[in-house]
Amino acid sequence: MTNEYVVLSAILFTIGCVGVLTRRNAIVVFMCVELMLNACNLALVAFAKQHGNLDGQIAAFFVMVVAAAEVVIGLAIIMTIFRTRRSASVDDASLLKY
Amino acid sequence: MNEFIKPTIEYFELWPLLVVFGVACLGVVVEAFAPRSARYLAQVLLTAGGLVAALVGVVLIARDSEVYADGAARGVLAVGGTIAVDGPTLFIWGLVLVLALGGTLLFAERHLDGGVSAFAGQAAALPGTEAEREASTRGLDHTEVYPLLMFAVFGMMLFPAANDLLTMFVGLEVLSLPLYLLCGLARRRRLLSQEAALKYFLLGAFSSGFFLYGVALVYGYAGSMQFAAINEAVRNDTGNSALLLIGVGMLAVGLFFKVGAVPFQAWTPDVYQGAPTPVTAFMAAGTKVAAFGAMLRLFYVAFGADRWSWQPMMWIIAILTMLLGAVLAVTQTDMKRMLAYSSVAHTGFLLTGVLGVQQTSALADGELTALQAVLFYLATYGFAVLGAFAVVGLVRDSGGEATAMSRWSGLGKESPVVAGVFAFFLLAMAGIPLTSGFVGKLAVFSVALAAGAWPVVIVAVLASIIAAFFYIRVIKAMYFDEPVGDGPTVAYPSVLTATTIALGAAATLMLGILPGPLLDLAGLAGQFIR
Amino acid sequence: MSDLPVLTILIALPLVGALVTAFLPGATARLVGVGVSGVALVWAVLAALTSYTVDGGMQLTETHTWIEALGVHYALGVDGLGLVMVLLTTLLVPIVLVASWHEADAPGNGGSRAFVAWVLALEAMSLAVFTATDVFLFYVVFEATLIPAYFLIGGFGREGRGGAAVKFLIYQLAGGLVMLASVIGFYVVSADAGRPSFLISDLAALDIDPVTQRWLFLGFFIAFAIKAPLFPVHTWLADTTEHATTGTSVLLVCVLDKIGTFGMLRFCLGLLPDASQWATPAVVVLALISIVYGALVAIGQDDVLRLIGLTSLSHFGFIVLGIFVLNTQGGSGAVLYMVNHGVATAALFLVAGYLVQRRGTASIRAMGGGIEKGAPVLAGIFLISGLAACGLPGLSTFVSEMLVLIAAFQHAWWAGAVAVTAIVLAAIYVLWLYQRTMTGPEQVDVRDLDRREVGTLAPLVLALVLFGFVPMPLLDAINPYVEDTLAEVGVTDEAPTVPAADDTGDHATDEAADGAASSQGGHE
Amino acid sequence: MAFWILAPIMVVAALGILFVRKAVHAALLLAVVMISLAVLYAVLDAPFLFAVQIIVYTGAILMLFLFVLMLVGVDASDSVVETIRGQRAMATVLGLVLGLVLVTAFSQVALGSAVGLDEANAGGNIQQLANILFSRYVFAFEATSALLITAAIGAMVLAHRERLTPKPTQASLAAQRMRDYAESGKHLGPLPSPGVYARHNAVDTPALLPDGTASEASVSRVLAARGTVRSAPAFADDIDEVRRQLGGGRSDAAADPDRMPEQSGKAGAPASTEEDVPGTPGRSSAPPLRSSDEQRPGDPA
Repeated sequence: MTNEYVVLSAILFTIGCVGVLTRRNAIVVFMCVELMLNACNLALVAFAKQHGNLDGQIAAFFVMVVAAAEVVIGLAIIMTIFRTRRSASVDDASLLKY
Repeated sequence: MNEFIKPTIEYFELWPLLVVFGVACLGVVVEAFAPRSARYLAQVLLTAGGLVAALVGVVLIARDSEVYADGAARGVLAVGGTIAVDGPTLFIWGLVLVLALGGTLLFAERHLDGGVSAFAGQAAALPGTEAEREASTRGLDHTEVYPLLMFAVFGMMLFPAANDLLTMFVGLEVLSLPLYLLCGLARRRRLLSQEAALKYFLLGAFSSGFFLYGVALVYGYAGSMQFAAINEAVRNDTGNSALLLIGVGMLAVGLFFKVGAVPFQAWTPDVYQGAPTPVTAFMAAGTKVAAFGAMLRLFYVAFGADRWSWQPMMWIIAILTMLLGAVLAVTQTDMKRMLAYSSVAHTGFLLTGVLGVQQTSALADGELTALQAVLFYLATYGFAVLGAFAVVGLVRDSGGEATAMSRWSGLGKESPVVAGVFAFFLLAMAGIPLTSGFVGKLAVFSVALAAGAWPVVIVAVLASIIAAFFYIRVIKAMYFDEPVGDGPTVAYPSVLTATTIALGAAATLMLGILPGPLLDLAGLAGQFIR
Repeated sequence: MSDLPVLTILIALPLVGALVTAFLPGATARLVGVGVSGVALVWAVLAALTSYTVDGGMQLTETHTWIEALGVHYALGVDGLGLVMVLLTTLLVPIVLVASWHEADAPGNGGSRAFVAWVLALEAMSLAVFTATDVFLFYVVFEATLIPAYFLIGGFGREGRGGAAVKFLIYQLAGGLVMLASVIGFYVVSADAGRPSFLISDLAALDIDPVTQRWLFLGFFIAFAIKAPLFPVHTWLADTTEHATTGTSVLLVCVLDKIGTFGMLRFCLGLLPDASQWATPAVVVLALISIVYGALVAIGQDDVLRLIGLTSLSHFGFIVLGIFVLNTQGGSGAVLYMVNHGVATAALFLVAGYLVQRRGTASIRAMGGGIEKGAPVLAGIFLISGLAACGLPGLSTFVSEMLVLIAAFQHAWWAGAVAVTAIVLAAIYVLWLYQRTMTGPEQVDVRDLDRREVGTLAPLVLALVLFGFVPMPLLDAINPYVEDTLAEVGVTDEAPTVPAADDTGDHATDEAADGAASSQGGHE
Repeated sequence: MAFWILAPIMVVAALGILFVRKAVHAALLLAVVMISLAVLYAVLDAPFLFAVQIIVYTGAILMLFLFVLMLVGVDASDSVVETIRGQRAMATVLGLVLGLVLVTAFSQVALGSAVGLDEANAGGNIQQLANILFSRYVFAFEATSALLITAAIGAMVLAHRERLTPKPTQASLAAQRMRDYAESGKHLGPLPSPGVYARHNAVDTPALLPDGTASEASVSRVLAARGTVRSAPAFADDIDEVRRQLGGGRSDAAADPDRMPEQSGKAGAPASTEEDVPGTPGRSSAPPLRSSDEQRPGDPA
């Protein structure tokens, strides 16, 4: 039964991944990253049950802490950009080109 | 069942980590309570002192390190086996600390821009507003950058020392988050800088997602986060190699992002260009060292037994990285972007060393090991790139740093010393003999060739030729071209930047002429312990 | 002189000179430069006369561990080949410095101080190249020569030199990096054999399997073919000689490019004998193409400096041909050719340089001719060095060219036949050049050579004539080396007639004892 | 089975994130995924994570997202314009390939029967987690504090603006007003409120001064800049009369079709072309009445 969970996590991870690559709004992109992290957590928790040790759950817990810190920083950066440009689109931020 | 066992913490071996972390926290306290006027000096002294103290610690630990197990390695596993303080770790710690010391000096430089540092006076003030101007005229300064630098150094030390996947992940994040912030704090060209921070952040978070999924899959495969247990599982081949393969691939993606390997190099030029130059210098050197240290440990310790399945992947990535980095660097017109692409090419060269791992029994007596070669290359590249970016910070025009390559024409006439030093760094990166870059290149190429990766070595040679072209082009512009307009001006730095540049140049020269001691040191570091 | 590090001192002299002159004012720098290079010349000659014996093998050796982890040694030594190249280098540098006395101070140029410093640095590096007996050391100094050369080309000379310098450096670096792969290959091969080392003596003792040998050979050969320009990779040469000052050109063509043919002898033949034999047909063809193509293109040139550069392409073809026909005449002829070409081309470049200075243009058409009457000394030396370039009997180049041609005919009749045509072509380009620049109806008022200029040319012309009649001293030094090397390759000569038949019979070195025995039988 | 109910919901919600235009909707869909995940954690014997998922992830992190979205503007919808041609398609294809590989690989993996966490959780899930957290992973746990401090510093640096000048007090403000009045004659008292003496007292209706002219100070400058200020005369039918009584004055203001009041706000008042006037500058016939025009910078009148 772990298989199903892992497959579900794979699907969620892929969706998050595609979202990061296709969406333009930085906040939505970031949400998709969070979706990926959540997918990882699901896999970790499922594997924890599979193997009968709690390392996976601990890892998932750490991920949540890390995600919290990451969100604060990420949103702070996005807000800064938004305040200067009035736009949260990834593309509008394109002074840097080849 | 499981009773709580009080963990033993090896305070002596962890001293460098603890000192760096402690100083970072102390820096935050200083930021909160010290009056503004005292902060700059306090932070700089605190940071530099902390780094030196940690460095002393590294040396002491290295002197006392015990031979581990069968004698091929030395060091101890600390805190319940989550941190390995072994030879390679100590080497990388030392390197990161020295580079960070150089970075600190660059951070503290206030002579170049009329008495203020390269960081924004007030990051929260909108660019181009009255508030920004006011912050600027008052000579405000974000001294928070020093604690952030220390946190990043802490991450850079934890990342390669981690002996399980979870600690490694935490290390990765600790190293990344402060850098995301530092990238967005440039004083000049703030939009560019903020944009760099955003890109770096989004792509970094994306890549850590991949890393994490890899962690989950490998955990699913091995049932443990510990490298030793994973290695055991790989050796015994518990089946389900799909989990392992995909897991390794995902972990690799995460690491490749951090080191800027193709196809995950896209952030490098943008971030290198947009970030404040001191940050770029520190980041380019430090991140690469830390991430390659972690990559070596992960692939050699955890997946060493499964070499045959990841080496081909590494071959392809290395080849693509070298070629793309070199080719794109040729097309650049901005100095920082050019150096960024060149760093991509160097990532490829480093990967060439990484994939050169062989069984210990296959090595001749006294032959270079892949670990030794990569560690040495990291040292050579770290110093060269630190110095090169430090020089980039010196060449200015009215709008701040003049990073457009055309503005560098005729620099040889304006300031022969600066041009000469920069040319020297470029030659080192091109791998000309009598510079450190040459010995580094020779080392990584020879381990790759010894491991039978001759196609990679041939491509590496080709890429070196292409790379030589753009380095030489810059040297030609500096020495033989006429200046455009009124030409570039060189801002004369304080002793801080000068020290960093001198450090970089001296290391580059010494490692080029007498690489023996450092190579021996890298060899003495021995193998990883599990 | 037994304990004295003769060669280290020889290298250190110009190196220290370079460092010192870099901080001196221009006029003093010139004097110091000439002094230092003169001392180096004297030192080299003394060393050759007192410490060197002509019985083959490496002499004056010094070996110190340099980088233990890589098995790298600081190892120097000279054999016959190295010795003549060292002498040639030390001879040419003071001449070049004197010849370029005021040139570097001309507006737009980098100044005498830089010029002298770079020239001395180049001399030091070149001497190190010719005396290195460790592949790593050789590679390091081989690449290190490029830096002074780059700045000499880019900093001094005519319009467009920056581009020429970049082209030069890219070509050379490309070659160098290809060679790096082979150098690393040697490391790996020696490591596989038990102990990593870069010493030539260690490497020569290795038994390398043929396929690996071929790869290693390719790496070295490509680098050396670029260095001593061979047909498809020669294009940098003419551009460089066209834009650089003639002093630089002399150093480049007469000293630096010799590293290419030197390397072919030392590394391709010396270390990779099987692969050299395997590659012989292809290399001979390339050499023949270079000989004819270089001469033909030279005929069509309008720029006199470019023309001389292209004649060198032809001459290097001869040298490579001599090396790769793999017999003793060829070998001796090639080494002798290296020396003679160095002297003859140096003279030609310098006199052409003086001519260009006087007329303010390098274009043959723009010069218009008629210099002969106004400046007879100039014209005379021009003629002599030109004729030396096309191998007139009585001049030293004749001996070497004959040796190579005989060897070529021995190797294959068609090779000889093609090579012979070059004599005709050479006569055409030299005489036609002379006719267009020197003869002619109108009398052009030019200053004849002054004493300084004659002083720079006299030793060269003297050497040309002297060695034309008495090539023995050179051949005595060269022959033992050539025989050793060919013994290493395992070639036995069918025709034992060596012009300098003074074979002492005692030239078997330790590592080649068995191979030498068989070849000796062939010689006598 | 909770899994089979929740899995489709989660996938659909996740797919929704890819396709909805508005960021807020994406956030809400993400909340659905996260809460479902929390339930799955509970199913997977991870009660602690169940709680943390709800409290930290859904409660804190997602709220932070929403908070920022509110700041940025809820209406902000995503553009669908591609800047790199074919990037969207490429990404989709790559994603499909990745998903396909992962799904097929993982569905084939034979993991065997799960060991289960009954043994590991003996003595309570939370206690056992704490056991591991504070023994083996204690250093990593401490290291996360570096992350949190970094986050706090980051938020401070990027968002907190230090006050460079002392905060003005009531007294200093009053003194400043007096000074301004003395120096430049700036009006001392409060501004007139809108709509006074006009027929409406909506904020977009300027007050009429006793002479019938509009007081520009009575309407918010933002409205004027947006051009949604109503024309005063339309609400003052008797203005002509007043003028006549005052003697002289022109009567064409109200009759001029261009001067008809415009309905530019939300109310359904008749339209005026007050805002069109800058296009026809020559026709301004009643300068004193063009209250909103005069507030426009660069007006030729």
